[in-house]
Amino acid sequence: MQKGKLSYRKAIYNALDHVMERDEKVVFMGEDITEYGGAFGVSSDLCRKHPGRVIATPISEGGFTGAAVGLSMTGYRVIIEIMFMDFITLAADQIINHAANVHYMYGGQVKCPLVIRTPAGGYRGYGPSHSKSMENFFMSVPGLKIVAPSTALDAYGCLVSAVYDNNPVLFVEHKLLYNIEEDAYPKRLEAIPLGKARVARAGADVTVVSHSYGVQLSMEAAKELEKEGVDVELIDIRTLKPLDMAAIEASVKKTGRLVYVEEGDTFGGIGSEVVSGIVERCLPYLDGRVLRVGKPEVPIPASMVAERFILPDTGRIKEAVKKSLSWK
Amino acid sequence: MQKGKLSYRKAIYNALDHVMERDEKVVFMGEDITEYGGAFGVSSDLCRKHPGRVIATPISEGGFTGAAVGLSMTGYRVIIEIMFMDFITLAADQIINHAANVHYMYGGQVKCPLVIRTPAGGYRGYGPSHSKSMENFFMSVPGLKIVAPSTALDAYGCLVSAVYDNNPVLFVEHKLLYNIEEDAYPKRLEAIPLGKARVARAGADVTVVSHSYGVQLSMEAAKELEKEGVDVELIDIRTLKPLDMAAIEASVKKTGRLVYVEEGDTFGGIGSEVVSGIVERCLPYLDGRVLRVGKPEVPIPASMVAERFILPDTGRIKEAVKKSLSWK
Amino acid sequence: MKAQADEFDIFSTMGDLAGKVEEGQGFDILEMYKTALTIRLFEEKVDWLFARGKLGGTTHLCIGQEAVAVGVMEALRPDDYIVSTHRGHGHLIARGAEITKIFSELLGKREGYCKGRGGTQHLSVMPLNFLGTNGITGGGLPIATGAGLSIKLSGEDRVAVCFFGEGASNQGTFHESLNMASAWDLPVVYVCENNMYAMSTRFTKVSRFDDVALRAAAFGIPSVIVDGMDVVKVAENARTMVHKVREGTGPVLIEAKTYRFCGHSKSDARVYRSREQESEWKDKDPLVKMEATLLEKISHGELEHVRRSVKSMIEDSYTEAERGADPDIKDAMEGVYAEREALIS
Amino acid sequence: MKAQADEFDIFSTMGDLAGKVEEGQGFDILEMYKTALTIRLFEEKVDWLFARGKLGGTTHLCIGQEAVAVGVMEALRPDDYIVSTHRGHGHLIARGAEITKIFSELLGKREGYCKGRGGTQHLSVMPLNFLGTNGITGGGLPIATGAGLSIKLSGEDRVAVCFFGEGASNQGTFHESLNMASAWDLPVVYVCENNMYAMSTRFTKVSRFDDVALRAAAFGIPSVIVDGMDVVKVAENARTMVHKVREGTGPVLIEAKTYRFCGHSKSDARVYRSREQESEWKDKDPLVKMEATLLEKISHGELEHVRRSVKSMIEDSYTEAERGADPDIKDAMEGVYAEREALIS
Ligand SMILES: Cc1ncc(C[n+]2csc(CCOP(=O)(O)OP(=O)(O)O)c2C)c(N)n1
Ligand SMILES: Cc1ncc(C[n+]2csc(CCOP(=O)(O)OP(=O)(O)O)c2C)c(N)n1
Ligand SMILES: [Mg+2]
Ligand SMILES: [Mg+2]
Repeated sequence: MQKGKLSYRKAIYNALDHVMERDEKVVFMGEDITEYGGAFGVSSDLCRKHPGRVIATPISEGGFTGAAVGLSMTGYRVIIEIMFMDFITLAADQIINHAANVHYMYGGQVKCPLVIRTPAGGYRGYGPSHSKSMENFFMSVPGLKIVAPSTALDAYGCLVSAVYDNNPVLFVEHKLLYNIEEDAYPKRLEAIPLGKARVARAGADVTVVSHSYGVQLSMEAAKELEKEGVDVELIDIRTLKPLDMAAIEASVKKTGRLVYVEEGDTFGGIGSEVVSGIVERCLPYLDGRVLRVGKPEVPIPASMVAERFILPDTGRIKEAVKKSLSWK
Repeated sequence: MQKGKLSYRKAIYNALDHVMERDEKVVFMGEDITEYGGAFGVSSDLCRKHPGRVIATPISEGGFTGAAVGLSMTGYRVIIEIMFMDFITLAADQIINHAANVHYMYGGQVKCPLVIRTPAGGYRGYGPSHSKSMENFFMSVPGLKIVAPSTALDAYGCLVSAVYDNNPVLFVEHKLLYNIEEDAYPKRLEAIPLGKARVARAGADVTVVSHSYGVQLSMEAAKELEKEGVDVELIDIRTLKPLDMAAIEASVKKTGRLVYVEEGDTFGGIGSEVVSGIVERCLPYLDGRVLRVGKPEVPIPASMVAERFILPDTGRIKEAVKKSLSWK
Repeated sequence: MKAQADEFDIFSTMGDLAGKVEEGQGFDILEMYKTALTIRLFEEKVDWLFARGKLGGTTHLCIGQEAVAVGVMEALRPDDYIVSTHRGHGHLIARGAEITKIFSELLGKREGYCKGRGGTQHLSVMPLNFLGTNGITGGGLPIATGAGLSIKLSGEDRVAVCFFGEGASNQGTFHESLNMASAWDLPVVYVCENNMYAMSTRFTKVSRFDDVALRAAAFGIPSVIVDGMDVVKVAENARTMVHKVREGTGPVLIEAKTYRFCGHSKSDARVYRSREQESEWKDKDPLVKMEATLLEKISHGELEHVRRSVKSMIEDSYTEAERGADPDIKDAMEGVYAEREALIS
Repeated sequence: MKAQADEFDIFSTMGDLAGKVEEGQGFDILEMYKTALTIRLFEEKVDWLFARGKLGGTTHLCIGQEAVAVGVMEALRPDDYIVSTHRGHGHLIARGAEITKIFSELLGKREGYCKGRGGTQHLSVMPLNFLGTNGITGGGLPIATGAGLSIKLSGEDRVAVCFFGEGASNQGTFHESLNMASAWDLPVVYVCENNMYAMSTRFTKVSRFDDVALRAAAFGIPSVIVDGMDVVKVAENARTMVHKVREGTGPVLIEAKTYRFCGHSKSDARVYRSREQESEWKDKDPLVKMEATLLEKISHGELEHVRRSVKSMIEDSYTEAERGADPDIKDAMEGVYAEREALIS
């Protein structure tokens, strides 16, 4: 048994270690993931534990993602790391036109079990090319799954499931989550099925839905709102694609109000999809405004002062929740 | 004066010819755009009319898009052609991390007047890598504009405006539009400001909003619906980013109902944004369901029979419009 | 510009090749001819079908380039992987795919290899380890490289063969793939079908040299340029190269100089090249060359018989394919995601 | 593996260079030293600031690599374009950017060159034709190539200089850029700062050769490998190469062998390289070399005076930058889109 607390970083490490231990066919590829320890130190000593299967690549995001597709089409389960999510643009062809398509377009002859792990998000002053949350860019890719857990337990459970899924899965890790910890070290780490939301906090007044670091922010906001007499139900959607609309629907039917919180752009964001889906499903149940909290249409500036004006915070979440309580 | 009718293809050609004629600083780059005449024959003889400024590139979408960024940062207005929209994935980094960012992130020191022209869309049996409508993938890119006109006049007018815009503009042309024609050859071709929707058909019962080829389909559906006693107001949104929500809002306040029609995925589509925006702005005015018509989450198969099950048609538009008339 | 041999001595790395394996020997020219002819007549039929509007989408025929597909496949084992291009019918046929099922796929029928979903540019035949044709120019290069990595990780002596055009060698994926393959000594045989044009674009207009093989030198990848119109030369060189790769010394590149007799795709007036150039190349027709060789051994009558039987096989296959079923809505909508195989903890 | 000169005779294309322009002459070592020292002390200050949590984000220091920036800039005219990397402070300073405004930018202040929006990795100084540092490895290569195309289309005799690391040469953009530049004879000077590591990744672990220059040969691009720790050698070769490019014969590549004395970025324990290797390279400190040369002409006291004045300039600049204003919400939110200049019809 492990000692101490389980951090998000450690949970991902444990999941990687577990699946590689369990299955010789699991391979992990990415830039600087061997002795350097990978982005934000997540891969640590994995290369020593699983020699030959932790592969440091050249700086060729398109090339190694494409190679991972070929590798997974020929019998391996591949995990790749894209060092910052912003760089995923360089592998967009391999993900969108290849990985996500091969199973369907080749008539079911092949599978592409490929997990694309990547740290996303801002608040750290990294500037426009190192701070984006781009999960919404991939919502319209048929054949792809998207997961963005917000807790260490979910990170572990969803990553194990992602690796054993037979489809490409985009696995988004927010940089600010790596250091968060579970209160106690869990007795047992378990796989969590993809596509199932989690009620992070039960409540009666407003349904707040979010993913990734947005859940942490929303939880803080919910705690503060409690003091002001507003009882938030917080849903951690965890998997963005497929999206557990049933869970959101059930909650909204109870509270009559909906706020989606995300770090990426509001315009064209995950919230747009959730709001539209809810409006299609249960417009008559709505008892207040449905609102979206996200980033305005501005690149993320390097200045941390400027960045704070752009990215969501608890203040803006609280404001939206209060607004959703009325029709005005 | 020209004789005959003005096709969409010819309108784009005319716009290109016009801006290149007018301004020595306009350059056009892309694969096979010289004597071959470019994708779907649009560029025709432009290379002979503007020698040296119509540049046939190697098959290097990322490279020539990046070069176009460098060219536009140093004083040129650049138009590039991406032969099929699906290939834009290869230039995603150059568009998202560079073209769209440079003006803001460099503090206003540079401009990037770059038009990315690209044919999109299916119904032609080209299969998964040559049929996508991907405009929704770019909705969350701050600094980028997106235009997808549906008529020859708009194609001309919006393209001229796009070239003279000082920002990168993604200009989407649906393959099935190239052969559509204006009824008569217009006396005068005029620039059309980006960001303004057009009421394609005035009506009282349901607001249908669409762009690109979806407008043509919706118009057909509207004509058929008229016979069934349903009076559709059809809004051609033309510019997707920035989005003319005011025009949609005005119409929905009148009709109380909204249907968005697009060829790309419904899930995470333009319709999601429009529906969410309307719900935020005028939920109390809604008098029926708001619905989205688009593609299900399936890659576009090559089989034209199968493709027809996947892509929107007038039947599905009519169905949605009728559904929107009631709350059930 | 032509690279001077003394300027860039790229083929010197061939020096350490273990000499040709079974030089000029062991080729069944008649079999190769039958395959090449099947490709030719298949492509002509496809052309005919397009002209009559019987096929949707587009297509890229490899008429004139048959010797490359046939010669390379000659050198392969059934367990080797193949990654193809948009111009892949020849590769499929040479690999042994069923004509009927290829037609079915082009016709968008349920019975096609990919249930009609892939069509000409997305056609995979996994029982033949044929990982697929590819609609993205240069898209197959990293995939083949990954297949090479797969072989290497499994410690097998298979090879992965990657076809690509000279136009595709301008994509960044070419560079990234060759670099990975050479850095990691992957068993990949890169086969460039250099037909001088990418659509309308003459290679030398968008790159400084005529030869793609030159580009392999930057990665220390041994390469060879072969006459792609001569099936025996292709086959000999392919054997040598494949043999070398199978021994585990890393990737190689074969550049086959060839020519497509037809246009790029269904609509192409070929304004970018001269009729003289075309006829010069047609004089090098690989099938004519094979026929000449064969006629030293068999009679005109026997040859004619071969032609007739291939022809009727193509026609029969098409007729059968045409009788197939169109996909229904379930065929179209299902199968986007693969199922999980077992529960894990 | 090291490419053998006889195996890949890549530098033979240098033969047609017009000889060195003003060999070893006309360099003001004292000026170059002042610039190099400014870079060094600036970077040390930045390091210090990071250690104290005074700066957000991350940073990539070029300590050890100063001679490359200084030597290359020596060869340029004010109207030449420059495209830089994530490790760009040295390029900026050598180009003549104001220290205060660079500090302001790093501090995220309104007075920064980019109003604090860009920070270290997105720092452009258009009045100096400095098109920007770049947070995307390999991202600058096509942009510089486009600047080269711009010069060519305008018929000017400017050049575009593109800095990039050996790690970036594994990106597809490198291949695509060099190909376009060579096919179109663009006036681009590609300058590879080969410090052997990309983050923790030794170049030879992810590519077969030590030298990036080899890769230029595939495109017929003349290249030269220079000792990047010797500012005079860099400057001489840069002059020669820039001169050649200005004459319109197409792109060139300069590979400067260098070493970063510090870690990759603010948090890097440098486990991937030995302290011995580090101290070997530190013995080649370009500043120490320049000091030795200078001491043949000036006294220790004079040198010390130079050091003190640069040091105090850096401190003063920082103090001034720190006094600058933080952006307000308007600064953060506005300016995403550029305005139209005039109405058109
Ligand atoms: C990424 C991408 N860009 C452009 C195209 C359009 N296209 C299809 S084939 C082709 C030419 C390919 O040339 P080459 O690689 O030489 O193969 P060939 O057609 O000569 O066999 C082009 C440009 C494409 N399919 N994918
Ligand atoms: C597309 C992309 N991939 C990865 C990174 C992360 N990264 C930043 S610098 C760097 C190493 C670059 O190495 P090199 O080009 O040799 O330059 P050096 O740092 O040695 O100066 C990496 C991998 C990035 N910024 N962009
Ligand atoms: Mg070709
Ligand atoms: Mg380096």
